[in-house]
Amino acid sequence: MKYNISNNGYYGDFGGAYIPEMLYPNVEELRQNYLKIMAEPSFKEEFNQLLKDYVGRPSPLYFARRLSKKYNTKIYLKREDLNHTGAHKVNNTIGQILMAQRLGKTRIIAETGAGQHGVATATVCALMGMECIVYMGEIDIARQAPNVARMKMLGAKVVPALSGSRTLKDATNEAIRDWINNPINTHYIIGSVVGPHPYPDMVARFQAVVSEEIQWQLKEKEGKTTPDYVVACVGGGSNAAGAFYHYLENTNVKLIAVEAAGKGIHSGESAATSVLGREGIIHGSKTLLMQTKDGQITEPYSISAGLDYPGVGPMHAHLYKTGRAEFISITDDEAMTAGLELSQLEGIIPAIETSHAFAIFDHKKFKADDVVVINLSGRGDKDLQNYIDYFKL
Amino acid sequence: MKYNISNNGYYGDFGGAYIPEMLYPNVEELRQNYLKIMAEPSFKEEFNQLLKDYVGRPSPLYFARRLSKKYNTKIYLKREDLNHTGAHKVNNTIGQILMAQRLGKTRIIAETGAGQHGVATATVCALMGMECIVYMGEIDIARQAPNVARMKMLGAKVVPALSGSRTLKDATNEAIRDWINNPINTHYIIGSVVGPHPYPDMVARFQAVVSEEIQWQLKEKEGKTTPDYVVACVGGGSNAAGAFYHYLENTNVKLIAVEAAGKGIHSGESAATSVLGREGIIHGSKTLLMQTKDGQITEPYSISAGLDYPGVGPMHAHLYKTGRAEFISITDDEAMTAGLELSQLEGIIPAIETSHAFAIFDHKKFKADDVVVINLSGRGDKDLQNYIDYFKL
Amino acid sequence: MNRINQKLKEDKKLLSIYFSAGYPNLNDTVSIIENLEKNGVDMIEIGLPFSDPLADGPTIQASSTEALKNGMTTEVLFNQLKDIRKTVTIPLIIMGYFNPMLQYGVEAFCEKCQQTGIDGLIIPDLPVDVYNERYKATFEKYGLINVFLITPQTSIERINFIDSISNGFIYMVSSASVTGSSSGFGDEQTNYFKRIKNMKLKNPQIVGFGINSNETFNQATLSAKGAIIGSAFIKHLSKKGVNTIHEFVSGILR
Amino acid sequence: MNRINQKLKEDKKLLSIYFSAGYPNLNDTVSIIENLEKNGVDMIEIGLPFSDPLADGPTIQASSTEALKNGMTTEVLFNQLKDIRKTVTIPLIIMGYFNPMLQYGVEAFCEKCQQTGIDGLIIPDLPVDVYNERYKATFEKYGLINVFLITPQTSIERINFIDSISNGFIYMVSSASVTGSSSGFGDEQTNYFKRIKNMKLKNPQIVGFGINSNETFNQATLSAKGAIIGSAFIKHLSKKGVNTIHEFVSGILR
Ligand SMILES: Cc1ncc(COP(=O)(O)O)c(C=O)c1O
Ligand SMILES: Cc1ncc(COP(=O)(O)O)c(C=O)c1O
Repeated sequence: MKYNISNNGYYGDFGGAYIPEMLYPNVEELRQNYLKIMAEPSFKEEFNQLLKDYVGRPSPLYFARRLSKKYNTKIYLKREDLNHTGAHKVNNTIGQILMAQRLGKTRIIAETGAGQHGVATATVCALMGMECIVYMGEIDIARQAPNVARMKMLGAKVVPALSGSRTLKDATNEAIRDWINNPINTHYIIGSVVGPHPYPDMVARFQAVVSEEIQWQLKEKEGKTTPDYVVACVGGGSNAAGAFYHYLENTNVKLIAVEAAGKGIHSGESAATSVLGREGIIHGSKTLLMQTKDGQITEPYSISAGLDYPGVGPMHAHLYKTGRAEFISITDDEAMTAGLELSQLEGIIPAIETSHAFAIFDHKKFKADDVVVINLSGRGDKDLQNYIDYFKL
Repeated sequence: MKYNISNNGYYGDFGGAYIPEMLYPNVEELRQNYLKIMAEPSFKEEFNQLLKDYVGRPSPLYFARRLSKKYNTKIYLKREDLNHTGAHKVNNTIGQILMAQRLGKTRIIAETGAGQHGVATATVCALMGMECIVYMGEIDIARQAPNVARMKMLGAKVVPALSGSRTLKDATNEAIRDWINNPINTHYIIGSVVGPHPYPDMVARFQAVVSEEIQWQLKEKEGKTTPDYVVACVGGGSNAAGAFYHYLENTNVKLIAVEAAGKGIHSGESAATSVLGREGIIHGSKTLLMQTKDGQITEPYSISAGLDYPGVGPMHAHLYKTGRAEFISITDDEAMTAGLELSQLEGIIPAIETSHAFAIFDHKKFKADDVVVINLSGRGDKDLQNYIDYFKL
Repeated sequence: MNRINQKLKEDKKLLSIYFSAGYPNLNDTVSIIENLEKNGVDMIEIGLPFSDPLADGPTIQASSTEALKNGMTTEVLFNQLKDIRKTVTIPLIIMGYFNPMLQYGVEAFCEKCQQTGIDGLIIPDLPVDVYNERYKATFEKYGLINVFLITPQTSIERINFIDSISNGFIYMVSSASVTGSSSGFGDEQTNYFKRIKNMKLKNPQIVGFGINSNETFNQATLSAKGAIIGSAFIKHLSKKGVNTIHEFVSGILR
Repeated sequence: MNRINQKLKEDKKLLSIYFSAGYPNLNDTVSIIENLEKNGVDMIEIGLPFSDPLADGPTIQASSTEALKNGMTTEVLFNQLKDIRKTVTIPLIIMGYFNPMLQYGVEAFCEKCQQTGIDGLIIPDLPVDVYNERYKATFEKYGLINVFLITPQTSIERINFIDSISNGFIYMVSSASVTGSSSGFGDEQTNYFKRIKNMKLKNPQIVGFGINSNETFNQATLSAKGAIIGSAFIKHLSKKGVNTIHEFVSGILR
C-alpha cells in the first residue's frame, strides 16, 4: 500500500484536478513546474534560509512534562505555534510565494478560515512586496478579528465572502472565482492540502519540514527517529500532512487525525468529515466531504474557524479509507477544555483548532512508554476572546 | 571605564538597593545566592534546555532586505518577537522561575506594563505549577487587553493598580507592597533591569543570551561577531541590556537606546527619561528618573505601555551619563509610523514598544556598509487594536 | 441525429439561454423552457443548481442558492422535465457541476437524461481528460453530447484536443472570468473570436459569458455560430418575472 | 540631649502618632501637632508625603496623594514648622521616603531639620548600610537621630548591627506588612516582641504597624517601650476631622 501521492495526482481514489477550463492554464503551469522549481538549488536555499531566519525554524520539539505526567505517557509538542505569525501555515506560504515569484506572478490571492493562512499570506506578500487579496467568510471575519487586523496592518486587502455558510468553504469559492478572473498575473496560495492537484501535494511538501524536523529532534531526545503516535488536528489537513509526511509509509508510526465534531457528530452542527462525509468533489479535488444525498455541499460547523470546513484533503481521505490513520472527532466543549488545560499545565495557549488535538486523551489511552508527538499547529492569540467568553474568565 | 556592574551592585553612580527593611531578607537572600545558583550546572542546563525547547531559542538574526534597501544600510533584526509569548521578557522569567524554585518559593508576583512580562510570568508559573499574581495599572489593563486575557487563560490573577498614573510605575509599587506583605513564600519576578540590586544585574544576565547569540549569528552572516550599532528601545531597559550585554565593554560597537518621547519630549506627556530625568531613587534603585523639583516622581506618558515608565534601569543611567550609549527619543507618531512600515516592508508587526527602535532612521544616518542590529523585542499582537485605531485601518 | 447537431446545421446565428432550474419559483422550469422556445430561442441550458458554483458570478450563484432553497434537486428536476419533449423540440442541455451528478451516479444520470430527452451536458468542473478517460463512453452510450469550454488562455494544442473529442459545439468563454462579469467586448475579445474562427475547428463555437444585449450578441456571433446568455436573462427574470420572457428575447434578437 | 532620648527615659509607655503633613488640609500640620501634644501624645512622626510610598498601605498612600494635591512640598513643610518649637516640646520626627530628601540635598535637609527643631528621621527606603557609609556623619553633625526598622524576618546579627548604629530607638515593625494592614496581634507577634525584648538591646523598641486601639497599644507595649499609630489615626482624621483628636487619643490611652 502506498500512502503518498501517485504520479497522476491521486492518493488512492482521491485527488485529481476537477477544475473549470478557465483555471486549467494556471493549474497546469503549476503542475508542470512545481517539482522542478522545488528541486532547484536556489529555491531550496532561499526556502530554507527564510524558514530559518524569518520563520524561526526549526520549531522546537518540547517534552511536555506536566501534560505527560497527567496522562501517564510521553508527550512531545511540535511547536509550530512558535513560527513567525503563530502557526504552521507560514511554512507553506513561504514556499508558495517563492514559487509564485519564479512563475512570474505579481498578484497573490488566498482564502482563509481562522485567518492564520491569511496572515501568513499577507506576511509573505509584504516581505516580497506583492499585492495581496485575502478572501474570508463574513462569520470568520467576526470571530477571528485579531487576524483581520493583522492582515490590514500587513497591507493586505481582506474581502468578505458573503455566500453560503460565510466561512472557509465560501472564502475558497471566492478565491477561485478571483483566480478565474485573473488568470495571468495571479497566483492563488491555497492554505491547506486541498484544491486541485498539484496543490495538495505541493502544500504537503512545504509542510513536510515538520516531520523532517521531528525525526532528528526525536533522535536527539529519544534515540530514535520514530514516535509511536503522531497526532494532529485536521481542517483541510495541512498541519497533519506535514506532521505525518515522513512517516506515511512507516506503519510502525500510528497516525491520529483529529476532526471537529462541533456540537456533536450527529447534532447537525459538525465538521466531522470522516464520519459524516462521502466521496465527492469539492474545490477541484475528489475527496471525502459532507454533502446532502443530492450532492450539495453541507454547511459545516465548528467553534474553530480553521476546522470549519466540509471536506478534508485527498491525502486524508485516503488515510481514512485505508485505515492508515485513525480519525477521532472532538466537540467544541472538549476542545475548549483541552485548550484551557494546556494553557494552565504547560503555559501554552493553543489555537482552538489545535486544542482539538489535545482533547484526545479521553478517547484514546496511551501506554506509559509510548512516545506521542502532538503537532501544536498554532497559538491561541487569535482566539483569546472566544476562550474568555466561553470560560467567562 | 567599566560599564557593567561593580561588585557592590552599582553601575558607576547608579544602582544599589534602596529598600525598606521589610524587603531586606528577600533581597539579601537573592543577592547572596543569584550568582551561585546561576553558576550551578543543573541550573544552566535547565535554563538552556527551556530556552531551546520551550522558548524556541536561538531567536533568528534576520537580515531585513527591504528595510536595508530603504535606508541604505545593513539592518539585521534580532527576532525576540519569535520567542514563546512574543517578546524578550520570557528569557528573564524562565531564569527567575528556576531561581525561585531553588530558593524554595511557591508563590510568584510580578508587575507588568505592556502585559508581556505579566504573560511571560504567568506562563512560567503555569509551566511550573506555581501560584501567580500580576499587578497591572488600570490604564494598561485597558490598553493591553489581549495580554490580560492571556494571563487569565494561564491561570494567573491580574490585580489592577489603581493609584498614581495607574500604569507600570504604580503596578511596581503594588508588587513591592505585596512582597513586603509576603516575605517568606513569595518571589517577586521583576520584569526589567530595574529595582534593587541584584535585580538589574540578574535580569541583564538572563537577557544576555540575546547578545550572546547575536555574536555567533553575526559571525555566520558577516564574518565578525561585532556589529557597528546595536539599537534597542528602553522602558526599564531589559531588552536593551540583553542586546548590549556582551558589547558593553567593546566601544567599537555603538549602542543606541531609544526612549519614548510620547507626544513630544517637552509636551508634558512623555517618558524620555534621559532628557527629562535627574538622578534619584525609584523602586529601590538609584538611577535617572523623571521627577518634580521636589523629588516627587512624575507621571510619565507613552502610547506604549511598556515604555510608559518614569525611570530607566541603573545600567542605562550609567550608559547615558558616560556617553557609552546614545539616547534617542521617539514620539508616539514616529513610533506608530515605523511600526506600520516594518509591517508592510518586512511582514513583521512589532510591539509598539519595539516600533520606537525602528523610528530612528530620521534621527540617525548610517553608512551603507554599517551593520546595524535592531533588537525586535516583541510582536505587536497585543497592540493590534491600537494600530488599527491609530491608522483607521 | 442529436438535436444539438441538427440545430448547429441551421444557417443562422443561434441564441442559447441559460437559466437556473427552480428559479424564481420551484415549478417555473417548464414554463420558462416553453416560453423561451416560443420566443425563438434556439437552445437552452438548464442549470442544475449547486451549492458551491465556483465558476459562476454573483447573479447565477444567487439564483442557484434560491433554487436550492425552493427545493430543487436532481430528482425534482428530472421529474419536472419528464414530459418536456411533448411540448419542446429545441435542444436542451443540462449545465451543472459535477458533484451532484457523481452522487446521482454518472451512468444513472446519463440514462435519465436520455429518457428525458436531454441532448447534452455542460459540466464546468469535469475536466476534458477525466471525461475522456472515464466518462466518454457512458455519455456516448446515452447519446449525450458533452460540451467543453475554451477560454482566451486555452492553448492551441488544447483547443485542438478539445475539438477532437467534442461532437457538438465548443463553448467559447468570451474572457477569462466567472459568469456575469464583462460589459461589452473589446478588441481583445474580437481578436480572440477571430483567432478561434481561423482555426477552422470541426466543432462550431458558441460564445458565452458577458453577453447581455443585442449588441454583444451580434458582436459575439460575428465570428461564432451562436451565443449563450445567462446572467442577463436571470437578472431579467428577477426583475420582471417569467411572463415577460418575450421582452427579453426580442430585445436580444431585435 | 536630643528630645527623643529624653523622652525615652521617661518611665512610661510612649504613644507616638504618625500623620501625613498637609492632610486633610494643607495647613492642618501645625494644629494637628499641637493638638496631639495637648492630648498627651508623647512623640510625633510627621509624614513628608511622597508620590510612590511603597512601604505604605492604602490609607497612608491616599493621605499622601491628597497632601501632594493640596500642595505639600518639602519647602512648604519646613515653612509650616518654622515656629513649631515656640509651642511644642515633644519629640518630632520626620518620616518620609529618601528621594525627596535627596533632591533637597541630604545635608541641606538635615540642617533645616536642626533649625526647625526636628529631632529625628525615619526613612524606610534608606538602608542601614548606605546610611552608615554615606550619611551617618551628616545626620550626627546636625544632631538628628535616625530610626531604623526591624521586622520579624530581621536576623539577629542584623538587629545587633542596627542596634549598634542606632542612637534613639528601634522601630519594631509588628509584622511583615505595609502599614495599615493587620488587625490585632496574635501569638506570632507577642513572641516576636518578647524575643526582641530578651535581646536586651541598647536602644529601646517602639512598635509600629497594626496598632489601632487601646487593646493593641497595650499588647504592643507589654514588651516594648512604646507604639506608633499611623493608619488608624489618619482614618480618624478623614472621618471625624482635626477637631476631634482628643477623642482618638483618649480612646487609645483610655
Ligand atoms: C492553528 C491552526 N491549526 C490548524 C488549522 C487547520 O488547517 P489544516 O488542517 O490545513 O492544518 C488551522 C487553519 O487555519 C490553524 O490556523
Ligand atoms: C515588546 C517589549 N519591548 C520592550 C519593552 C520595554 O521593556 P524593557 O525596556 O525592559 O525591555 C516591553 C515591556 O513590556 C515590551 O513588551
